[in-house]
Amino acid sequence: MAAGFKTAEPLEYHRSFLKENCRPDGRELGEFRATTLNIGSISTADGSALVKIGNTTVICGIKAELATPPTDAPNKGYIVPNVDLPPLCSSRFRPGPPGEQAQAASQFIADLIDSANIIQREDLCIESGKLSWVLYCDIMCLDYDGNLLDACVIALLAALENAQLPEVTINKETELAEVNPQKLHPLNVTKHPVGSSFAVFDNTIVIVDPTAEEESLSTATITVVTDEDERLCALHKPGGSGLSAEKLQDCISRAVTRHREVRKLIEEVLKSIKPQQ
Amino acid sequence: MPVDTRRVRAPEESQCPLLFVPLLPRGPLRTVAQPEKARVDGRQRSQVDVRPVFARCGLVTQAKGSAYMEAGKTKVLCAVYGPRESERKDDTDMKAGRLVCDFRYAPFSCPKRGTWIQGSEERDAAQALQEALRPGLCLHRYPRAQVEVNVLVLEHDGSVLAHAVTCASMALVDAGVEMYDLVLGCALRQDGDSYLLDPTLAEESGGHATQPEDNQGGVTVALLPSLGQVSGLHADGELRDESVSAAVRACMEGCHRLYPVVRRALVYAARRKAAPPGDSLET
Amino acid sequence: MATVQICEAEKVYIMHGVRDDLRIDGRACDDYRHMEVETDVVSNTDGSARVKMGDTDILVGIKAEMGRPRPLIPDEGYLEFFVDCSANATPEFEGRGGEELGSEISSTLYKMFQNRSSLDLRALCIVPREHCWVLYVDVLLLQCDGNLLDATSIAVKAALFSTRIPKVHVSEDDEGGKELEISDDPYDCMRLQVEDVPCIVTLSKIGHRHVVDATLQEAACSMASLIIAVTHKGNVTCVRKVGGGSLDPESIFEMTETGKRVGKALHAPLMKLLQEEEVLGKRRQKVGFLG
Amino acid sequence: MAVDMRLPAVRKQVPSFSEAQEKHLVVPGDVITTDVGFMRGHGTYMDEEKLTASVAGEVERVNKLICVQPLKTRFNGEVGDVVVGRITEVQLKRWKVETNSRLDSVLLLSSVNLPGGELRRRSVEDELTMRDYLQEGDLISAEVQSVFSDGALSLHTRSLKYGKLGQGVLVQVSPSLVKRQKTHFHNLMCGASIILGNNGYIWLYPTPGQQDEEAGGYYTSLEPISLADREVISRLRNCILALAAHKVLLYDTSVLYCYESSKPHKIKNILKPEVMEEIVMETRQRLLEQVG
Amino acid sequence: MAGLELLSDQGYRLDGRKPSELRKVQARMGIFTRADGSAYIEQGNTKALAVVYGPHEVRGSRSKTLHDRAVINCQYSMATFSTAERKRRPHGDRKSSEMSLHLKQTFEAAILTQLYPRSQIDIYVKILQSDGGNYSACVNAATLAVIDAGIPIRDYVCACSAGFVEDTPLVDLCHAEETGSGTAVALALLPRGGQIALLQMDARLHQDHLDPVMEAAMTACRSLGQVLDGVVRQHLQEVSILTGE
Repeated sequence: MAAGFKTAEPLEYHRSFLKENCRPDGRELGEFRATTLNIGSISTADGSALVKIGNTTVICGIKAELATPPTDAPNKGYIVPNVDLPPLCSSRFRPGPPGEQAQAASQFIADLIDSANIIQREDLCIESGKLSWVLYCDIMCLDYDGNLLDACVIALLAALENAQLPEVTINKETELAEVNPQKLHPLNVTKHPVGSSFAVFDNTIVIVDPTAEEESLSTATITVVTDEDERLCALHKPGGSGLSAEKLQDCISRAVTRHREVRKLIEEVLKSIKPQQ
Repeated sequence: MPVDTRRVRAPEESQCPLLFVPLLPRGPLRTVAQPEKARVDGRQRSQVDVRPVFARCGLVTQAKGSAYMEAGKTKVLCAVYGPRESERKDDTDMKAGRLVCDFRYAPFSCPKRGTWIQGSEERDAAQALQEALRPGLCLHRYPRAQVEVNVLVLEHDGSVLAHAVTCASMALVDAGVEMYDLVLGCALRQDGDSYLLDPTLAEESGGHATQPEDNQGGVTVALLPSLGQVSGLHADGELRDESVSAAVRACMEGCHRLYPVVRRALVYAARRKAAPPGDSLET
Repeated sequence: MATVQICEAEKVYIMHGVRDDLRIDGRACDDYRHMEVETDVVSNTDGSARVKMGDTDILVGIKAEMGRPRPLIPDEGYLEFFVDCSANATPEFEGRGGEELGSEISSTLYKMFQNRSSLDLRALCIVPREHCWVLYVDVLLLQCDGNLLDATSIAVKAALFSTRIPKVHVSEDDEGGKELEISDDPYDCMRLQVEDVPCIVTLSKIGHRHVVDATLQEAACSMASLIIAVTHKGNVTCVRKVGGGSLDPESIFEMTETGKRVGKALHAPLMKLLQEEEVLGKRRQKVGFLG
Repeated sequence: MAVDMRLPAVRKQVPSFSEAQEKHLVVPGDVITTDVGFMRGHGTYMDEEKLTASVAGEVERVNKLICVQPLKTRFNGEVGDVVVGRITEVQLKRWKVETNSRLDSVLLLSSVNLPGGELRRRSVEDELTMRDYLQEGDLISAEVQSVFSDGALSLHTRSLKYGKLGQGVLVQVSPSLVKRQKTHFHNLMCGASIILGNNGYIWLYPTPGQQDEEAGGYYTSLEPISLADREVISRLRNCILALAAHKVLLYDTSVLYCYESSKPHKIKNILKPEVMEEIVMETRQRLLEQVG
Repeated sequence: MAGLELLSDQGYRLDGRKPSELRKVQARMGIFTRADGSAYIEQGNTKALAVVYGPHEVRGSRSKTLHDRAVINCQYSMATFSTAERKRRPHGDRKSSEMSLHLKQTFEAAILTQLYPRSQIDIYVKILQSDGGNYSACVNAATLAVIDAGIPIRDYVCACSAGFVEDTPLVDLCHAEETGSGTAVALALLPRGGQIALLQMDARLHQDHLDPVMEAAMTACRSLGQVLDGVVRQHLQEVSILTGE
């Protein structure tokens, strides 16, 4: 296929592939890009994970800090996710405060943490009304080639599973917190949701794991998040063309299988780094 | 403080747990090794002893050029965009292109969590980076254009600016920006009469706690290796002047140690690019 | 940035002059312009100074305010620098035009004081972890004819010398709480030890030589400069290469050497002058802006 | 090295000579005359039939025309004035020149002598290569050819004495300090040349060897100037600044006298306040003697 | 501020002035060499600098060029150390922008802008020390700087503040009076013709009281005008003696 065609008529170019039930990068419509995972490589973070889905690269680092619990929930801690799309990861992002896409992604992750119940906020409380943990989950995109949300969810989950927090006690005399950096405890990750994203072409053709180009040419995108109990944790479809219930059902079942694949990957990688610790 | 509506709400104030570790020596997390002894990681004092370096080009596929570098635990990623049309039209000097540098620490890259908003330290580093790189670039080749260099520190374990310079110059080469020479960086920590080359974070912040003797400080040098010119020099602390000169010499030597590693990575990247698509890369 | 435009022939003339050690205004390469220093020029500050170096004119005001010590250094106060490159100096600085230059200068000032001996910050502590003095050092650029950093550093040193911080008396009440009482007697005050405060020497490389105290015209001929902050003992607290060019190692060594020599020599006349002014006290008519 | 640091000195009060009273000094709002027979010149305006000053300065009467000359102002160019200026912009068929006026002056391509002689026609190539003759930042000497309606000056360099300036030093003073004379080009006896631009821009340069070639061309020699010439130029520069600081009118004689008075002092010391005062005093004295 | 007696029973103000008395005014013209015009003024403890650049070619976007007169461009700013409590930014806040606009309006009324079509005149003022009447001090300093730059004006612009306390109009308010009296009028006047260049009132004032306050402010402006006049004439004489042959 001539390179000129690709740049001049990108949509037609893609359609010509989709007609043949395949995609310009050689994938089938329902095929994910190679997903790789690297856990715990950032030693300054309390937990970290680097995820690559094809070219898309996302890193998540967890930093825990101490704060007074919220006044309306004195027995809870905080989880503060933030998705950053720095100008480094693509020429489409500008420096400065987070743009629309980054804001939407942050909100999506924040909602997911609550709806999927990944971490019990009560577990983050150290002493009710006095002290609790704040988990800052900073997710940064290093290379943006589509399907940001899937990568973010995997990175977040793997980083949380990797995270270790030091033991904190409250000195009875001084009433001050004392941190013991030698004694580390893992977080209790209760649920393990995984997301799968889809792009819709010409209102009918559904492909999984779209690249950045596919995202921009598609008429709609959908992200489905399920957990290990095959429950639907989140369904995110920001506008775009409609989708039949049937197609949606297909997406959900694809998401369930994707969940199993990714879970297996995370567990394998976690197991492989365990002995070193 | 106005509420930032563009981000998920965080508690107004939270503190780094390290502040609550009892009997924490002031400032640093670990103390610097005794002057006469070897360094914590086994390297020698007052020797041009750099940490093992891993360098690779072309990791950010969306960028015109990119590079990733690890030196010990310090991890730096750099992406280059452009040359593209300059954003600042009012600039009087339109005959040469502009070099725009951005320097960020990932929030989790330091022992204490960083904020989302760019701090003054990052702005200073961006400025220093820009001044160190500019002499190496043929900017007059790109009138009315700007070249953007974005550096992201993923993990900070000392000598960050120095490695950022090296990493950025690799990314510039990867982007095909015309250059007179590479720009390599090397840092040094002066500790009394001895020095620690390519210091770790603990070594960088060490002296502030144990302060008996003077002559404490940090030096960062950027070098154009084949031209033998110094394009960047930063020193802070309190140094005797002869230490400044000696430190510059040691850092230059350190840069030359890096040179073959960086060259190998660049040659590898160039070969990979030159190879026709589909060919096996693992040769 | 405050710059001037000059043409190729003027540049060549200046460069050859530097080579011959005769600059346009007759100075040798390591000569400063005539300088005027006066302290206590703004009465509602705790310390202030104005420095004129040729046509470069800088005003520094210092205000001491009570604040909280930084968590990592609980037994010290701290300095905050702000540089206002105001439109008074040049219309280029109007609006946000001067911000870039201002933050560059202030970041150099921060670095220059980022060591233990420049200023004894422990003297600024009132109650560890709770109260300390924060010295807001505000630099105002009134006129600009090159060499801002050197002039600023001299003005800062002079202003610190003139700073008088009221004494604070700490008393404890019954419940262990601390009460602070700030003395309102103008003579019951604390002075700062400024002996070790460094001064900046900017060395501009022009052709194959370097000059100190470059005017704007000379700065336009220089591709690279070295900023060196030097204490009266000759110790170096900050070095920066600035400008778009590079320097060969030998000239860096030479420039450091000159920087140290010149820097050391700046302190003695400055301290002498500040003390002289203090001794004269009220007998001397203030010049300020009206004189 | 030299560091000269001192406390600022209080300004000396200027003794008020009686002769000053002879001058008619006005401030803005002062009524100069209610006589309707006069014509209103610059620095004045009509306020209900009264001729009123709008600037602070000295009233000048030329026949029926009344002007007020402010102490200090931007350059108000008139046809025939000699100016020194700096190119700020190269436009289509013209250069913009900064001449300390209220608007940038204009030098039309048709108002310059191009290499090849007076009668050469301007071609399209000339338009394209304008930057080869004069580019941004270059200094020129020129003459005011006409004044546009908005006050902008149109310059010309159609004489061999005008054109691009080579190596030398520019000194900028207030235009009101430059005395109007028959010629503003002088080869001073002390060994350097001076162009006293009416616009307050003064150009000091080594006296050219061959008069014919040097001026008016677009080629500038970048050969080093001898140290002796440089010394003279630097001394002159500082003397001019000293005179300007003390508001002495600048013309060949005053500059030369000041130069001579400065001889006992090192060049770099001339700008010290006490030295300035001393040599300017001496210059004034000599100028008075000359008049008297 | 309830406890503060702004006007004693004997009719004296906090600093011992009479209601209609100005603070001590000292000023000097031509304090900077690089600007076209400059001036410094002290009114009591309020100290201001003014610098004028121009008239010159319009900078930046050419679109603001006016074809029949000059553009007046003003920036008001305060030194960060000028106030009792340190200011975080010298300018850019709403108050400074408002002040800049007021200055622009004031000087557009005074400068003969139609003489300089397509040019721009920059007036930059800086408060070095603030003790009430910042606007007035800036206007007065700017007037001197404009005259120093040789820019034609109709007349001096003199500004003064006035307030109303216990049925008495006070002029040239200091900071304590400004905050305490609740009423402050800032007036800029071209004294010879009596034209008002700007009148600004920030607080409520009974309509019946406006006249006496205005009257007091105008009188104060006139006497300030005389002071400025003295400064200009002195300067004029000194310089013309020096320049004289």
